[in-house]
Amino acid sequence: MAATVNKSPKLTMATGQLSGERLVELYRTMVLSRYLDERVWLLNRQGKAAIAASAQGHEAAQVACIEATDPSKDHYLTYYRQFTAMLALGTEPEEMLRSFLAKDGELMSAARQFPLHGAHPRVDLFNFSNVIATQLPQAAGVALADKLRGSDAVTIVYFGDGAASQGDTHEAMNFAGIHKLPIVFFCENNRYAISVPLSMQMAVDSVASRAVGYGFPGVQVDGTDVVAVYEVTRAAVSRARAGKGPTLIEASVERLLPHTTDDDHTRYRSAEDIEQMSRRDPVKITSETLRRRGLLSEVEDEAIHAEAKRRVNTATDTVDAEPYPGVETMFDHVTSDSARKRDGIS
Amino acid sequence: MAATVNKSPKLTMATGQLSGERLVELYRTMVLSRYLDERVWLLNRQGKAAIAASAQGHEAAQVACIEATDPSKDHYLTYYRQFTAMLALGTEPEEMLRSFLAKDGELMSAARQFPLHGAHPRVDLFNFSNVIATQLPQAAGVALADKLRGSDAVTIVYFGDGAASQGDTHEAMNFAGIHKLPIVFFCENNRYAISVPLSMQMAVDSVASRAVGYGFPGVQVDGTDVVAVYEVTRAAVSRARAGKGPTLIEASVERLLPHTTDDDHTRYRSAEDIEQMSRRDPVKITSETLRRRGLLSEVEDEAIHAEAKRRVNTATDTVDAEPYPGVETMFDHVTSDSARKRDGIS
Amino acid sequence: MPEQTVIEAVRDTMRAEMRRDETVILLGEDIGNRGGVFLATDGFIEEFGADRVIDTPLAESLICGLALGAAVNGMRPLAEIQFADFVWPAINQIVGEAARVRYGTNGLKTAPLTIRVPYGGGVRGGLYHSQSVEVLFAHTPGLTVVAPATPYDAKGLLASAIRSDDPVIVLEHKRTYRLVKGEVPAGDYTVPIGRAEIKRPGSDMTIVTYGLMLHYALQAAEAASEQGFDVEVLDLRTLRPLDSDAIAESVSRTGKVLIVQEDTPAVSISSEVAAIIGERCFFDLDAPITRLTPPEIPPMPFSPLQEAAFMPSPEKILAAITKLAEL
Amino acid sequence: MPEQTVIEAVRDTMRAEMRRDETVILLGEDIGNRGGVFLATDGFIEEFGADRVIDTPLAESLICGLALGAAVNGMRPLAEIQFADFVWPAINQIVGEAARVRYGTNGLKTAPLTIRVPYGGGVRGGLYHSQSVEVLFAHTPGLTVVAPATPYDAKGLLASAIRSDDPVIVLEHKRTYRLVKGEVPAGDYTVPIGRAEIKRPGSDMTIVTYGLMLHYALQAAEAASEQGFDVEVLDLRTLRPLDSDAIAESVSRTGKVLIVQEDTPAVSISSEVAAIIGERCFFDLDAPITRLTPPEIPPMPFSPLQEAAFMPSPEKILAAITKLAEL
Ligand SMILES: Cc1ncc(C[n+]2csc(CCOP(=O)(O)OP(=O)(O)O)c2C)c(N)n1
Ligand SMILES: Cc1ncc(C[n+]2csc(CCOP(=O)(O)OP(=O)(O)O)c2C)c(N)n1
Ligand SMILES: [Mg+2]
Ligand SMILES: [Mg+2]
Repeated sequence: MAATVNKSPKLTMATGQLSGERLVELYRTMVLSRYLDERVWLLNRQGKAAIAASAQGHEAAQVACIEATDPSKDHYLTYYRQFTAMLALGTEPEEMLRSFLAKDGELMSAARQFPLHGAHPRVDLFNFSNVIATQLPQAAGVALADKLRGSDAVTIVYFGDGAASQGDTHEAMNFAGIHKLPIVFFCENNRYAISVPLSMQMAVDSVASRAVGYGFPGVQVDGTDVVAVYEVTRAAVSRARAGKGPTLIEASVERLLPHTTDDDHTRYRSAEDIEQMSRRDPVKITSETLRRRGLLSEVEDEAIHAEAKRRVNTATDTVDAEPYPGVETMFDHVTSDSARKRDGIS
Repeated sequence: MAATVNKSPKLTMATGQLSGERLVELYRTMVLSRYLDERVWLLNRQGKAAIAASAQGHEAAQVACIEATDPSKDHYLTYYRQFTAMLALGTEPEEMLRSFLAKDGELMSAARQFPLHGAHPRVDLFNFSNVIATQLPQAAGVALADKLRGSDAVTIVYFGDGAASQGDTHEAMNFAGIHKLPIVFFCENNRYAISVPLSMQMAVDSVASRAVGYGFPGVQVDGTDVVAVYEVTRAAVSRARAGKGPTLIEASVERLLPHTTDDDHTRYRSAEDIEQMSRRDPVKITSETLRRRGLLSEVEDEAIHAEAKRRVNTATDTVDAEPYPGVETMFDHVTSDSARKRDGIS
Repeated sequence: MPEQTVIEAVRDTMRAEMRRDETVILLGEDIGNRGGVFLATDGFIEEFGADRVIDTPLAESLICGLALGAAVNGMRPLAEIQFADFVWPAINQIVGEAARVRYGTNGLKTAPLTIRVPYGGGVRGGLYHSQSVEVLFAHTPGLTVVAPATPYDAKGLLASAIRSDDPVIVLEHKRTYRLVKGEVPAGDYTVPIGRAEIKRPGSDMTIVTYGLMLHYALQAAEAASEQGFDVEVLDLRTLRPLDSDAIAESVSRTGKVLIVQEDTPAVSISSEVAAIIGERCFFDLDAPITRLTPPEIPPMPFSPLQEAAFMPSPEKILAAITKLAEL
Repeated sequence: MPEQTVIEAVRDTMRAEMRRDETVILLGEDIGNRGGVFLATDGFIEEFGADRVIDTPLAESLICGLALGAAVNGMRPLAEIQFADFVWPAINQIVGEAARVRYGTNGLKTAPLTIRVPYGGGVRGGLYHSQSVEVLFAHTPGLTVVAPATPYDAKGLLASAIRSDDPVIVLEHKRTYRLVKGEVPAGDYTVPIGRAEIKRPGSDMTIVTYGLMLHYALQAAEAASEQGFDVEVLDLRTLRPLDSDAIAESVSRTGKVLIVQEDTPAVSISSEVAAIIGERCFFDLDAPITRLTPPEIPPMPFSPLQEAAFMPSPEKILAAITKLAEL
């Protein structure tokens, strides 16, 4: 099979198969994500959220990718930066905050794990660990199971440019290629792995070029362009659902904030670099494009912002007041046999 | 940098930079290798050699590769199938047999390890373990050290088509590309990893195609063609020595025997497949070509065979009579601090 | 009852479980047409097809990651690591990931996968085909680790492992595969995970052991009985969770213990057994806790005399019994 | 003498060793312009250049494999694993390869590399930024494992590690980095590998511990002294090889032992310490061997109350002291 690296054909925004209404909906999620994300950062500064990784700059890529999938059956293996994807899949702001504040009733792991790690109770989204790239072989296994049982579900696995260097990434793509698995490898390339720039991560400037060695297509796409990302993902998902095998999508995005709340990117990014990447803010770009295309008025845009702000405030008030999980449940679910708990002296 | 996969331009034998004399010398080593290899297999069947992996079918690729390097300074990270390379680097038949028979004075590991594992005392050749692909990151480290100290030594690292699937292989090539390390990745692709055929190992038909994703050249070459292998290796070694970075060479060879003495390849190779691969015996091919080109007479060829047989017989007699290592030395070299031995009750 | 070798019991059990439950799929290197390097899956690809008997690429992290992914998506994968020595690349997927899926999702996901790991020495395997790899697995909360030593236990524990909703590591000693024969009921049964078994009752001292060493211990105990020492032999069978009740009961009763293992001693199963005894049997012990293990060198030299010197043997165990009896 | 935190001692020691020996090179993620996530290499790339302070791709097996390759080719690489939780992908290169280079080549090659591994919990790190990873390393012949708890030992043991001709794992407890201050001589010194140290002498019982727990044990011992119990605190400092003489000497003298560790108990350092005591101190023990550890759950929950319940604390240690004193 010919494997090619294509620059995404459309880098300008066109409505394509997405209705104007859906586009505005996606934008609404992006704005909500942005406000909530900012709030989480603030809660960290207030000492309430122990750590956070932000999706600021990745919002367009994430909403567009989810939009091209079918949450009723598809599988999502995320990593820590899938903040916007979580919202796009219907996670409530309260649920998100509970995760960051490690409060009782936390959605994905009962607050045993870092925010947004664990498994989602309503869609098949999971993120078992902080350990970079482990999700890729797992995703291949998920897709293999679907293939064996003849399901037409598709597995979407997310990872960063840094994750592309791990052996697990190679092993997973190689296997997916051999077995033509129904899987989409979705790389959010923000050109940094914490402080390590892409040029120190790989000698090529495209993660997608790796697909050549695995016998399936690799596509680069502008990750600030909702429609472009939607289109390449839709094509990849259809391909996978039709049994034609994997696609590697590389969405070029910006990491607008430092790596996490523990990081200070001025230590390693030049002022110029920071200035330049700020111009690729997908929320702004999407707003401008929607307005330019007459899909969104200034008033509507303001209403979207106001609504997002309101939801974030309400959620903050609710969750801030909630208790932490007590200690009695910490022994649950170590193994299926609860008798296998062995109490320490603690 | 443009990374290309080239089919080796010359698949027919031409003397190129190799003198006729050297060609005959390489052939002499191949013949010696073949006889010794057969002998080892026999010694296994006699219960004297616990296990052996054969280089039969890989001889041309191995002698030609070594010929293109400088044993006085280059580094060789081998795997278990580098039988011919060992001879090409001056290892004596007695030393080889001592390794297979695990006799006292064994060259590379004092018979602690499987045959031909450990380190060579006279050239910088080593093979620390049986664990597939671990040598690739190590080789990158060796090459990194040379680069940092400004040495012009080149590192040659050998691996099979199966090894190409390991994460370590990816990680090593990626790093070598980023740092333009003086290294040659030499893949002996015999289309099988024990019983697993290439089509189950990768979705592409060329390991060399992977180089595209690492930013350096990948070259396929007919591994039964001494001159062709010599030429691509010489080019890769010069490139590395000149500081221009890595090359991935993929030599197409045949594994004429089962994987090891423990294997029976009729379980998984068709009679047709076995018949076809036998026609690519590099010893026969080289002999025919040398004769056709007038570089070798029938009498000379017979003398080479007779001499090889004689050396192998002498070596067998010598080593067969030697003792196994005693137990007193088994505690040596666990760490640098010999006081850290802790005796068990044994 | 029919007699089988360990490898026959393993093969029959896998076949039976695959017939019983079609979500059981096999993943590993050379398990297809080759039938596995130990022929554990001989004939499987013919019966179950290449969909359920998957020859993977040469990549152990992949094998275990795939198994984990398939497990959380409705399958019961049974992975084979060709030799225990090659399990290290997969540690991240096993210890870091699979072990914590249930805990880290508060039970939203489970990982019912089994990993068969042929291990152990005395087979002229040298440094990279002889290793014992139990330590880290036995340490890790969330994992289950079994190490059957007899054909009967191999069948019963493998069936329990495959049917378990947790990730289970099955350590099969390579040397027992063809060496050890025993009676194996033809019908379906399981051996419970987490239960040690007294393989030979005795009153003068307890040998705690597992794997190949069980057989050497039984031989030594037999020889000791001729010298008048009545040695109990406790087979751990499961290494996580250890059956500390059985250990404490036996050692408290006999008053003396010799822990025998093939693995090197520092921070090992023998250490934990000793700790359990030190915590629970203190007032009943008549002698120091003793261990018989190989020396602290990398397991294990390829050359034959050194390999023999490395491995515990019935003779070495007998000598240790005699010494302990006199304390 | 100047006071320093642990992280300052680590940083100064690395800098001094790099100035002293130009074959010392650093490999790790974010160690360059970022200066390391804990700022252990803050300012290094400016002083030593990108040739000696190498920001690697995100690949731990690579990092350790590179370090090993450079080590056998004349360098003394000092690798950083960003968090211990991410060392699992590198196990094959460390435990499978580096540990056996000297043995497997009969001394023809040596692997003088050091791997710094920030580990441990109590930092709201959850399941993947809190782990203790010592068990497998401490089990493996050929490796050396140190776990300094004070700035003084951090400097002395790191210098010993870098200068050692063997692969050394340096376990630095993240929580001690900024929490623990102590006097550190400005000049060159080393702390010998393989020697435990009595950090507080006492006569009624011995606490054997290491890492962050040393400080909690010292606090508990202080509090216990007010209740009239004179507790000795032995800091293991090196986890492989364990200083069994020091353990046996102290426990034989005091007659009682409490082993305290942050890692979960099964098959752990505490197990081996217990085994050593059970073998060597039997006739001098006045009470069962006791251990204080977290429970057998995956280390460790992110939520604050559960994390606190998981970790041993000075209060829990004091309670265990009181209980043991009354036995
Ligand atoms: C195996 C492993 N090594 C190191 C880390 C520490 N770490 C966390 S995120 C990160 C960078 C990841 O970069 P990338 O994959 O590009 O994702 P991004 O954060 O840029 O979205 C690193 C090194 C980790 N989590 N896992
Ligand atoms: C990590 C690892 N997994 C599995 C094995 C068992 N094994 C030994 S050789 C081999 C096949 C290697 O095939 P390839 O790399 O093509 O080399 P070839 O033997 O064909 O030259 C396998 C699976 C191993 N040695 N190491
Ligand atoms: Mg990134
Ligand atoms: Mg091959």
